[in-house]
Amino acid sequence: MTPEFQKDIYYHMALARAVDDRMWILNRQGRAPVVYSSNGHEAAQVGSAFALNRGEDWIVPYYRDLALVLAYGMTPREVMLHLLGKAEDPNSGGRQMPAHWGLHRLHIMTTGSVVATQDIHAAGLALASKVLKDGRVSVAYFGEGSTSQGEFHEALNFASVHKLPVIFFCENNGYAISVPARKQMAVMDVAARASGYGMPGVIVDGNDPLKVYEVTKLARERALAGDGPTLIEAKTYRFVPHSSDDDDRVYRSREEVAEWKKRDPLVTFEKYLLDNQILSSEELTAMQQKIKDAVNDATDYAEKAALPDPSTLGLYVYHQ
Amino acid sequence: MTPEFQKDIYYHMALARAVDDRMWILNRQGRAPVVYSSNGHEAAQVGSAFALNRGEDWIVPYYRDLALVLAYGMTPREVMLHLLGKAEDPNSGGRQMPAHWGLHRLHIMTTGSVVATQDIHAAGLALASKVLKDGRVSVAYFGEGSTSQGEFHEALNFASVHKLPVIFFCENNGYAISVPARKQMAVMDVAARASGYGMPGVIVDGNDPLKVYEVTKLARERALAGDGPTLIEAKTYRFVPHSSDDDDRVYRSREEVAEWKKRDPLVTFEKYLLDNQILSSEELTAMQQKIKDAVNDATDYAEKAALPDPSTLGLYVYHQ
Amino acid sequence: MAVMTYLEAIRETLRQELRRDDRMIIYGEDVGVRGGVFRVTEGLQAEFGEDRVIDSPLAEAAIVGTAIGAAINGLRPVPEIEFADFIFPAINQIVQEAARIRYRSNGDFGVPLVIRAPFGGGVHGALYHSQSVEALFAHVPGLKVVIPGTPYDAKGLLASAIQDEDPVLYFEHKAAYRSLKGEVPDERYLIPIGKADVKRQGNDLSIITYGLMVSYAQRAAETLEKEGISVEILDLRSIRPLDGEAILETAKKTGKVLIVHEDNLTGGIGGEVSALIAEHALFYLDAPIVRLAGPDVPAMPYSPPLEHAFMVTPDKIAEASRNLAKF
Amino acid sequence: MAVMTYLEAIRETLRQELRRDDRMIIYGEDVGVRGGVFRVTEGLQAEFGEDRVIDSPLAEAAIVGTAIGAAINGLRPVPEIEFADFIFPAINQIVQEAARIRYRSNGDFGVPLVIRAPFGGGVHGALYHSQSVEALFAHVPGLKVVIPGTPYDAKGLLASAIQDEDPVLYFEHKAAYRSLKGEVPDERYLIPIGKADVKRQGNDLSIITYGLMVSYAQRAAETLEKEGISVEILDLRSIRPLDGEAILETAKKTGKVLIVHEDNLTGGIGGEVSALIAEHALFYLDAPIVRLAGPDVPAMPYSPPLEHAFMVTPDKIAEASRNLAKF
Ligand SMILES: Cc1ncc(C[n+]2csc(CCOP(=O)(O)OP(=O)(O)O)c2C)c(N)n1
Ligand SMILES: Cc1ncc(C[n+]2csc(CCOP(=O)(O)OP(=O)(O)O)c2C)c(N)n1
Ligand SMILES: [Mg+2]
Ligand SMILES: [Mg+2]
Repeated sequence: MTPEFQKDIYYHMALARAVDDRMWILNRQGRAPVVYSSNGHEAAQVGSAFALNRGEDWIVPYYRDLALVLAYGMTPREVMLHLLGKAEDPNSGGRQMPAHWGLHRLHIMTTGSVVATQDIHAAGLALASKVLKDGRVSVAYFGEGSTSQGEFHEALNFASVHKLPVIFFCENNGYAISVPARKQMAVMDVAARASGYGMPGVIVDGNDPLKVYEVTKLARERALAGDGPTLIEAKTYRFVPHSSDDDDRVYRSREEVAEWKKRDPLVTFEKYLLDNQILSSEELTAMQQKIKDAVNDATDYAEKAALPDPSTLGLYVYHQ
Repeated sequence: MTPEFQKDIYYHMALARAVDDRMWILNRQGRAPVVYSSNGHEAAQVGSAFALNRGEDWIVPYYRDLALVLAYGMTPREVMLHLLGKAEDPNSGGRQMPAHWGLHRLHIMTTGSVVATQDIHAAGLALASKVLKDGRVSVAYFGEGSTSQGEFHEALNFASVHKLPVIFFCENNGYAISVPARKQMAVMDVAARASGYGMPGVIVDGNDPLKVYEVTKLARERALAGDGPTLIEAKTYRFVPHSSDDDDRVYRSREEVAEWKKRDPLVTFEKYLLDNQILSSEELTAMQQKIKDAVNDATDYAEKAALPDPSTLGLYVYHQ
Repeated sequence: MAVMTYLEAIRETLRQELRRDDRMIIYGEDVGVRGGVFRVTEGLQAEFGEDRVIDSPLAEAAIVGTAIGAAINGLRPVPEIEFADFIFPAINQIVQEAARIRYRSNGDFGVPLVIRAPFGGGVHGALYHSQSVEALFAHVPGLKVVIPGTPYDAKGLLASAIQDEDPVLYFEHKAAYRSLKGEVPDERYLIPIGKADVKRQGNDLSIITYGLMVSYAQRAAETLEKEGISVEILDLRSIRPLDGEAILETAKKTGKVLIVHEDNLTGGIGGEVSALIAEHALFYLDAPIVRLAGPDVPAMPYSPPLEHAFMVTPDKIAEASRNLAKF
Repeated sequence: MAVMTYLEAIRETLRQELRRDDRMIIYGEDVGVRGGVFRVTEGLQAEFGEDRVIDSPLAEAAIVGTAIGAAINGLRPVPEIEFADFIFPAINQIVQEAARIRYRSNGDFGVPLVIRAPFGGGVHGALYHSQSVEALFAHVPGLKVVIPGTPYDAKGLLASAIQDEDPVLYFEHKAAYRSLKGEVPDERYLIPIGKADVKRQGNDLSIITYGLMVSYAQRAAETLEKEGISVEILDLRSIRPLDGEAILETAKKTGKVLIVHEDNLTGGIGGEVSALIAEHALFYLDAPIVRLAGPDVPAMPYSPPLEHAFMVTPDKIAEASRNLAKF
């Protein structure tokens, strides 16, 4: 793995964190009604994205995946347009809540709010890839809470029976809003389910982007070789409430959060890059400036952009 | 296990086979529009029933479970009334298709046709048992095909998280109508899924009633001890088409059927009982006569019974 | 008697019913420690324990399906679906199982079960946190669908739903939770399910509606009163069963009917109400039966101009009423 | 041009479309080796291979959900749901995903997808093999719901559905499969979705209906003709979109409307049709708008007397028409 590649991973992790921080500020200022965050999940998301043929392989994200879509090529402007519900928002033209990603140009599948439906879509995208032999892999992203849904099960089973080129990527942060994983399932690991479908289940440190990159790369190769799906479980943590409407103090201790913060993926990866002279502190400063500029530019651009015209309410119910 | 107990198991297996044979005759004669059969599954069904507190524990059957409900105390008359859609049918008053069991008196949960919904009901019955401490265990019965449904997954997960006193009993006969198990799942055994829920998965020879009895008894004890659910997979075979509307020659070879017929649970268990002098040939003859009489009586009774009055069409949509 | 919000009325009723009947349990996603994402169940787990107020796995079919089993084995479950939008994974259990169990067993089994769910829009919820899903269930024999329009009704209808021997869907409008306030008696009382309520007497036209739209209609009626138009408001309270008698009575009385709902127009319950009138009170009508409803787009968008364009508002109701009165 | 059954017309259309477009695939439970439980897909796997006619696991959400993904990545999936009654596990995918994808992405994505399912009763199918489920979907913006009433229509509507860029539900009446026969051209032709068809001209009253009931209405109309009553029959062909123009036209022409469907009365599509007339053609009416539909019980029972009591029959249609004509 080249230094440039590692720096690029870091750049997108840091960019995501910065965009995310800005979103929370806009929320507190009353300029963005709701925020869903990838804060804490950056290593899992960016590490996996970099293992894919970005823009060509299909990703099927969920609302937690800001860092993922940035790593996949969505621009900060596009993210901010979406956050603020502007007409130019390429995800939905301001129709969906923030963090409901979708961009055909980059093969980011459109997503709704209903958890686990996307797992099946990824299998379906991969079914077409198998029939059309288009060389694409599809990746579904989801939280551990959503694995209690029946559709998670149906997706894994269908994909495995048909040996589809698909990866199921679980971001296990230990909570589904307030519900801890032990009330969600009677096993420690989501990956334990994989063997019941005849597919490998891989547990990876979700706070280490390089490890995530490695396991995703292997899963992708497996998929392309026609050996079928892989279930990856990235163990991670969200550092902020579920959304800006949530108050996480009710259901988890400040000590627990602090403990995980010690392993903040952005901090540890930055330290690793600096310690190993992959990144110099000058480069880091330049990168930070670039990120700041990008975030400012995106915010300004999006704030100035027009809201949708009410007369467009009825468009695109059907093909036109 | 007393000889009487073993003979009683045999009696119910033979009774089920005889009732089943009669149903097919009635079907061919045009007197019963459709038949669903337990033919071949008798050991799995009767063996498991005898491990329960019959009439007190809840069973949640599916359409394959004629032998099960007979072993649970439903009478041949009640079965025939149901088959012929008569007003007196205690399962549904002639409202449901044959083999849609349900009898509150015996704690046989009412069932529809939609596969796998019953798995969740069993978990729910058990949830009440846990809260009310009523000492009951609930058992869901289902085919291997139905385990592809999301609701199967949701049931196992919910039951395991809450350590409910429930047993999931899979009758794996290798086919879902025409679809062979290898197109249904990418693993050999349904039981392989259990570990993903943190519960034991037990494979048992479904053509041996005593082995089925043993594993069910253990699962029941586990449930009552508060240790949670068990998934039992009884490997078996259906000797007849899926239903009287099916033609199984399209999708499975006559050789395959003949091979399994060599292990007909009724024949092998009968031989075991005779060989081990648990059952004498006089007793057997007497039993066969008793069964014949019961089947004749049930057929006559049901054929003479009245059809429902059309004016009852609107009853019991709501409580009255 | 205290002044309460719609949300408080629901919470206090749940508390009262939990106290009254040991067999009642509540469960759903985040209802325990978190007290629900809207805080409707706040404090209930603390009072009644983890056995009776249960945080369940994230699986709606399991939530409703286990409630069916639990109801049959002696409990009185009152599960919550976190948002009405997320009821779809449970529709199989609701429609195919809960609704048909009494009928298919010829009365041998019954399912006393109340499913609560917040619905409706106007709160930046966009496509998946704003839906009105009631029409889907109003079509299904065996179900009851209750939608209160005031804090007072919220209490009396919820108590009735919990006491009912059949499955009841109880939809709570999100925008009503904190915006609607009213007097609510402390003691338990029951409002019969299936009886509509004349919320306002009038002579020139009838508005037939339910849920949040009741208060919107009231605001419109006040405006119109100043303009000399006298509006009668019939609050359906439940859309299955529909109170056919009350519907026909108000239609015959004023001869002009405006049906209002936030749910999408086509196939909404307004069609059923209109058809009842067109079959049984046609010759009392002085004007076409008019429906004002959410437009036929898939739920309401996020962005304020689009959300506003979707929503049925007091202004839009007043405008439609004016046109009808003029007819 | 050959005489075909309704079932054969569907099978031959599937074959023709599979030949025409490599991207089209069929899948579902038992559709491959077995050729479907009703034999609609018989012979197709043999001709097109296991990659294009696929026996899928027993999981309806997976069937529809993978079809959504496959459609977006370039295929034209035509999945089958074995019985319409078993579509409920897939409703989440149909309503929340397929129907909303174009809208929520502001036109960036689309889902060309046809879901075929046999529906309806009168074949000893009882509660779970007889249901009419169309009203649930007719309420959902983003979906189209097509229900052919003749072999000719079955072909032309199916070809249009497959060519459509949006998700279409295509419901086939089980009792029509082998009982309805008619001339069907060999070559491909398209019948536009959303246009109703006057199946019979008449003056005294209009029957508005769809599906199997079209042929039942025709039988009733023949009887009535002998009695001197002239019946017009409007076959809706699709219940979403509804052809409002054609509905109003026939209502205005005869002034008397009987709406017929097998689906349960309350909340059925009949209410919507009635409401359209009551809003836009009220003063052309000479009689109340009457609906004849399945009663409000959860689908039809098994036992013949009960099944018969449920079913809408040519006799019942004739009787209702007579009463209306007399009005
Ligand atoms: C079917 C469905 N039910 C409920 C919800 C409400 N909801 C949104 S996110 C969420 C928790 C998801 O937790 P998890 O899958 O662990 O993802 P995380 O947010 O932790 O990344 C819930 C219950 C939903 N979106 N969809
Ligand atoms: C949800 C649902 N989809 C489809 C069907 C139609 N169907 C009835 S039985 C059956 C096969 C079930 O196979 P399996 O579970 O293995 O049970 P078996 O009949 O082999 O005992 C199917 C597809 C159904 N009843 N329910
Ligand atoms: Mg989580
Ligand atoms: Mg099987």
